[in-house]
Amino acid sequence: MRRILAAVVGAAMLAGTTLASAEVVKVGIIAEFSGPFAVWGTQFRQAIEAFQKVNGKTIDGHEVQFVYRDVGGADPAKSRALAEELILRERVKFIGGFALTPNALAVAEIITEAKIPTVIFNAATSIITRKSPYYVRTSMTVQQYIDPLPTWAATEGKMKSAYVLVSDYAPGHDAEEIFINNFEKAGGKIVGKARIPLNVTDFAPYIERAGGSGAEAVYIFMPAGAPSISIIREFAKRGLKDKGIKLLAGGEVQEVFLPAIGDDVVGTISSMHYTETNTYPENIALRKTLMEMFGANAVPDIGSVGAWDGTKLIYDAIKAHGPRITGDQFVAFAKGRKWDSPRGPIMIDAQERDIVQQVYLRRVEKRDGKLVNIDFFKSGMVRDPWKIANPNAK
Amino acid sequence: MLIFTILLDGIAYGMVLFIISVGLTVTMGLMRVVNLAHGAFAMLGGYLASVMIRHYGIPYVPAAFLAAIACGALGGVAELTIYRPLYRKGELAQVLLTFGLIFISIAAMTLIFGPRPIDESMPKWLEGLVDVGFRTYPTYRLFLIGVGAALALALWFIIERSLFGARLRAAVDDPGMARAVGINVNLLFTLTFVGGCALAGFGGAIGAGILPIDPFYALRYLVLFLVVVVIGGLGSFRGSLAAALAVGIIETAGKYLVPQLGSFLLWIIVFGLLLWRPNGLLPAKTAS
Amino acid sequence: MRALPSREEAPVLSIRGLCKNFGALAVTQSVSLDLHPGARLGLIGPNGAGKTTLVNLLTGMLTPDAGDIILNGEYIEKLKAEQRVKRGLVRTHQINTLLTEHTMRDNVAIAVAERLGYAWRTLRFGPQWRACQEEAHAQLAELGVAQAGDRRVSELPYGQQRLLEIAIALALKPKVLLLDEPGAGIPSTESHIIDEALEKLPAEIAILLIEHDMDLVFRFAKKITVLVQGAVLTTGVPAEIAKNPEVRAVYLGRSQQV
Amino acid sequence: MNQPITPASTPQLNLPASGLTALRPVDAWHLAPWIIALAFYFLVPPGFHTLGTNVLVMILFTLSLDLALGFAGIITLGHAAFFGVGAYAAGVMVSKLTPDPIMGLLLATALAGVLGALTGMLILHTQGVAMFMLTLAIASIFYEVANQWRSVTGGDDGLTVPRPAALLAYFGFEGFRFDFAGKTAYLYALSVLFVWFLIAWRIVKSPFGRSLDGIRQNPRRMRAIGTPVWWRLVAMYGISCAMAGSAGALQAHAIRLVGLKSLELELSGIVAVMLVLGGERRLYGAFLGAAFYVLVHDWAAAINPFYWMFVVGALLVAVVLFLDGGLMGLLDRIAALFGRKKSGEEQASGDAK
Repeated sequence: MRRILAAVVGAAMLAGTTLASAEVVKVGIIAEFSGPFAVWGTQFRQAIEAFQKVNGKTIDGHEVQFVYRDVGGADPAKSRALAEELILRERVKFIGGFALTPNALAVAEIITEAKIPTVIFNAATSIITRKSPYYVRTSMTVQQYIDPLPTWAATEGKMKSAYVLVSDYAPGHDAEEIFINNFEKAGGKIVGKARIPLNVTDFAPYIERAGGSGAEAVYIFMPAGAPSISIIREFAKRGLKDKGIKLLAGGEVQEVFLPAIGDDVVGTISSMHYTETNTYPENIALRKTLMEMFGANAVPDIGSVGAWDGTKLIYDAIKAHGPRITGDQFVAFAKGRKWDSPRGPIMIDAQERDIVQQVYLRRVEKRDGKLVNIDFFKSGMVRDPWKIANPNAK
Repeated sequence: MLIFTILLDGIAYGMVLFIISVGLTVTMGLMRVVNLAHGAFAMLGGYLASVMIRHYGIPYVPAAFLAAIACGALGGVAELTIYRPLYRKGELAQVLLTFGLIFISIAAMTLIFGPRPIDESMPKWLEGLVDVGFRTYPTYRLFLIGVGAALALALWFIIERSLFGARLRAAVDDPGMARAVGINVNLLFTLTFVGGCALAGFGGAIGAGILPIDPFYALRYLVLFLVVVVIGGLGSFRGSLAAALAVGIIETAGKYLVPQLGSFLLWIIVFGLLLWRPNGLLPAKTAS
Repeated sequence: MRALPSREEAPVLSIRGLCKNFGALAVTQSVSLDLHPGARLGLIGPNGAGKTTLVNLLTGMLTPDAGDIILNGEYIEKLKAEQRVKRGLVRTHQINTLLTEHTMRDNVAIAVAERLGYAWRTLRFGPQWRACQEEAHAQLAELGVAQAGDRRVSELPYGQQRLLEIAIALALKPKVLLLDEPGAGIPSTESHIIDEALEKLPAEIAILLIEHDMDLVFRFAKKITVLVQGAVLTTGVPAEIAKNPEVRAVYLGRSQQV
Repeated sequence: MNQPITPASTPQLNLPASGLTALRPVDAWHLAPWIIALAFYFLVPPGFHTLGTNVLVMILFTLSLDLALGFAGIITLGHAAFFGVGAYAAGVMVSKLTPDPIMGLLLATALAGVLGALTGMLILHTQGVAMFMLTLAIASIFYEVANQWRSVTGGDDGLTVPRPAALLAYFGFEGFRFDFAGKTAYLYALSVLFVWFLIAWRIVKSPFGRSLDGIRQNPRRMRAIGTPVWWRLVAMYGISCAMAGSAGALQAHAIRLVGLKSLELELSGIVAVMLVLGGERRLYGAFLGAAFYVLVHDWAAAINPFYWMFVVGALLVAVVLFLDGGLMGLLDRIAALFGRKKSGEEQASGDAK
């Protein structure tokens, strides 16, 4: 016990002295590296490493060091403790990461007090960036990337009625709200909806009900991974696909998940702010670097681009303000900034510090034996609809 | 018609639970080992079958059987090396060690196969729909019901009608007495454990369409398997069948009829049942 | 705590018409017994005669279907096992039922603490626990095993574990003591230690001795009750019982075949 | 075996002095954990105090499990339920009722204790697997309540707890404010742990604690000496749950965020791991086990967050198979190796058993 403590204390002191003498900019990454959401952590890390490979590990001779911390799942208490640790023990200048909203929300108070800018690579609940002036988001919000889908479905898609199935958690509720609002506004009819508890594994009953409702389309919103794979398989196995009912989705049908779902998924329509098959030069660079570094199976997803752009924003800010950049300088730098992302042109909203970007509608197809998403519609620049509808909510 | 759909869905779900849990009920009843890591064998079966189908082109059903054999073999090794020293230890030690095995299995599967769920590997002939009179119904689920029923029948025959089964039942009732009348209990333990793990592997492989395989499988469904075993009564073959079907049907019915209750319903029922009958619905031992 | 002289005449424990059925099987059929202070009653009967059931009914492990158990004028058949113990009805076990991780003395001391109701007092337990230890030591000394007081029960020889069963029971200061086969499992070469222990039992305690070892019963008991198929066959002094042809027929004869 | 049994062989009874007032110099090691804990406060650079607080909270939680599981033998896989109740109760107290941390701590402790005793009344007449499934069921029901009762608990977003008032503000003393580096929280947690440790110490040494140790070994025997087994178990379970609630409340005050994780099966499992790792029924085992686990996790997760589960899993298997008595058992063996006969530790362990 004593020895362990001595080692811990010693190591800390060592770290303290090196910090004082070298110009190293540390960026703490809080993400899910273990647990059911471990995919996110891996994708973040690979994207950051890919970015560093392309752009170098130093900026004007100053090293940028990433310090990874595993939050292990939806664990706000741990997320907060990790943020505190990164700020106090590692003396990071920036924090990044966060796949899940609760983990991102948990650090609001700490980063405000410590004035540490925090770049959100994925967590998609609208309210987050209002909780601290030091949040900047490079991913998306749920309502933002869903926004064009219901409108398109009811009009050009010619779907008159829809059934809405969402997971019973905050992002699911956001998704349900925007889908139903926009769909009805565009003249469509919602014939039924259900909220599915997060721990459900057998989706047959929900799909059965949706199939029996007479809806022409079923919209789903699930956490990516096992549940969304099961529900899409069930959709096909229950014959809804054969009946001609359209499946509308989002993050569930990112390219990384398609092989796991199988050919059942072909024809699924989804909206997303990033399509893996797009031909922007930044995307080609990202894909190429990932495959070079992590093998042929490395496929970028929304986590990858979120992390890539977040890292780029931090790099650019350090380039502009040097290694001693303050939190307020960073936020000022980020506000209103535009750049070309692998997903296309993006911008950070000058008021909300939230991302503004295009949204793409895609269809899953099989090309050269591979399941991929192919764009068929591109929206204009979309601001987060929730923030527009709730200008003063905190 | 809804009631028939609920029943079919519930039974298909219950059959998967049964195939995976029946091995656990026998080991918990016979060896008195609280084996939380049982689900890890089911998960392994799912992974192995998927690898065989996708990388070696082995057809679905033989792949499931081969996966079952591999899981059985591994179970045998585990019984001889890890579980045997556990029999003499208390429940707490058993809970913890097998909890540790779950952690190791999660880490190992993440390392080998990555954190994502594995790819779909269902054959074409299972994908369609079959007309069952009042509606069309997924072939896959009918297949699960059929396989489950066939396995239940085979197991019933082995346990109730064969010499091995007689010895097994005797040992579940009273291991000391079984030893005294000359049954090689150690061998019986190993064989049973192998059988239980093989069944779990098989269930994991063919049940992957309902319980998708990913590294967290063993932890995610652990409580579900335990509920089946404990509600059915430790060591009770009939009990585990009844409990698996009951859990399947109750969960399914809950989702159809009162979706807002979530898993409250199941837990409240489990809680009530265990208070009412701590030894399960159909306990194996007459004396409590 | 001691039985008052004025109650000498009244039985300290009486059993009236006790019945218990397991399904269709009547394992206890209208059994009636009286134990007076200082009684030394032996209870014998062939296997399956219902001796164990009777002990379980008396101690509260089973509830009777009919009949009364009266301890010191109080009907106790509805009371829980531990409440009967608190009122002075104490048993030993046929199979050692001991705290094997504790020392011999702690086993007794815990019983003393329980009798004195110290369990809920945690503020000044130090001296109290000392007192329990001292009393336990004295109790063990009385039975002549105090030198082993610091040894863990799991390390003790079997005979001493049997004595510990008795020591724990005595530490509870019983009015009625049910000795359930105290000699069980002890090799005949060592049976004298049980004899010696039984001789040292305080005279005023009423004792019901259930025993397979006929020699022990006939040496110790002043009266013997014979139980057959759940019912009392006869009661008498040892000499009568030994001569009783019915007893010989159903019991002694059969036991010799065993 | 054929020793003559005569009163002449009766030895004098030499009892060691009992109680805290009678500690001898060889017992000075009892001070070691507290000296280390205080030294930690003064020596480590800022940023480590929160880690230290986390260790202290987990020690307290593990200690609570040692009472229920270690001493009383109540096999529970749902102890996190009461940790979570304490944490949520303390959190809600600060945000809705009073910012005073002590009041929140007391209320959270009481609530967890009462809920523990009530559920204990239902489940403690069962045994073995049925009992631990029931504890699991209770924890799952608590979890579902917290998950669905978003208006109070915040659901999966967690409950953000405002900064509590200074520690002794109630008495007009403003010196102990909860600071950003968590130094006050550390001292606060240490004080609460110390108080609970004294209570636990008294409990296990008292006839009450000893009777529960007896119930764990042989409930039949305890019933036969007149112990109301069920009531004792309920009482001990209630105390243990209250203690777990205190640990939860401390965490709520220190980290100021309560998540659903604090009610999950995983936490119940981890606290059992800490207990067995340190050594059951040793009180100090909770200190070793929790400190070791939290520090190793902190270290392993920093080096490679991907596969820390390997470390935990292997550790568990190794402890169960090869390390009876956990780290405390290992210490005993090392002490025995150095020939320190009858060291204070061994004696303490003997007493505890």
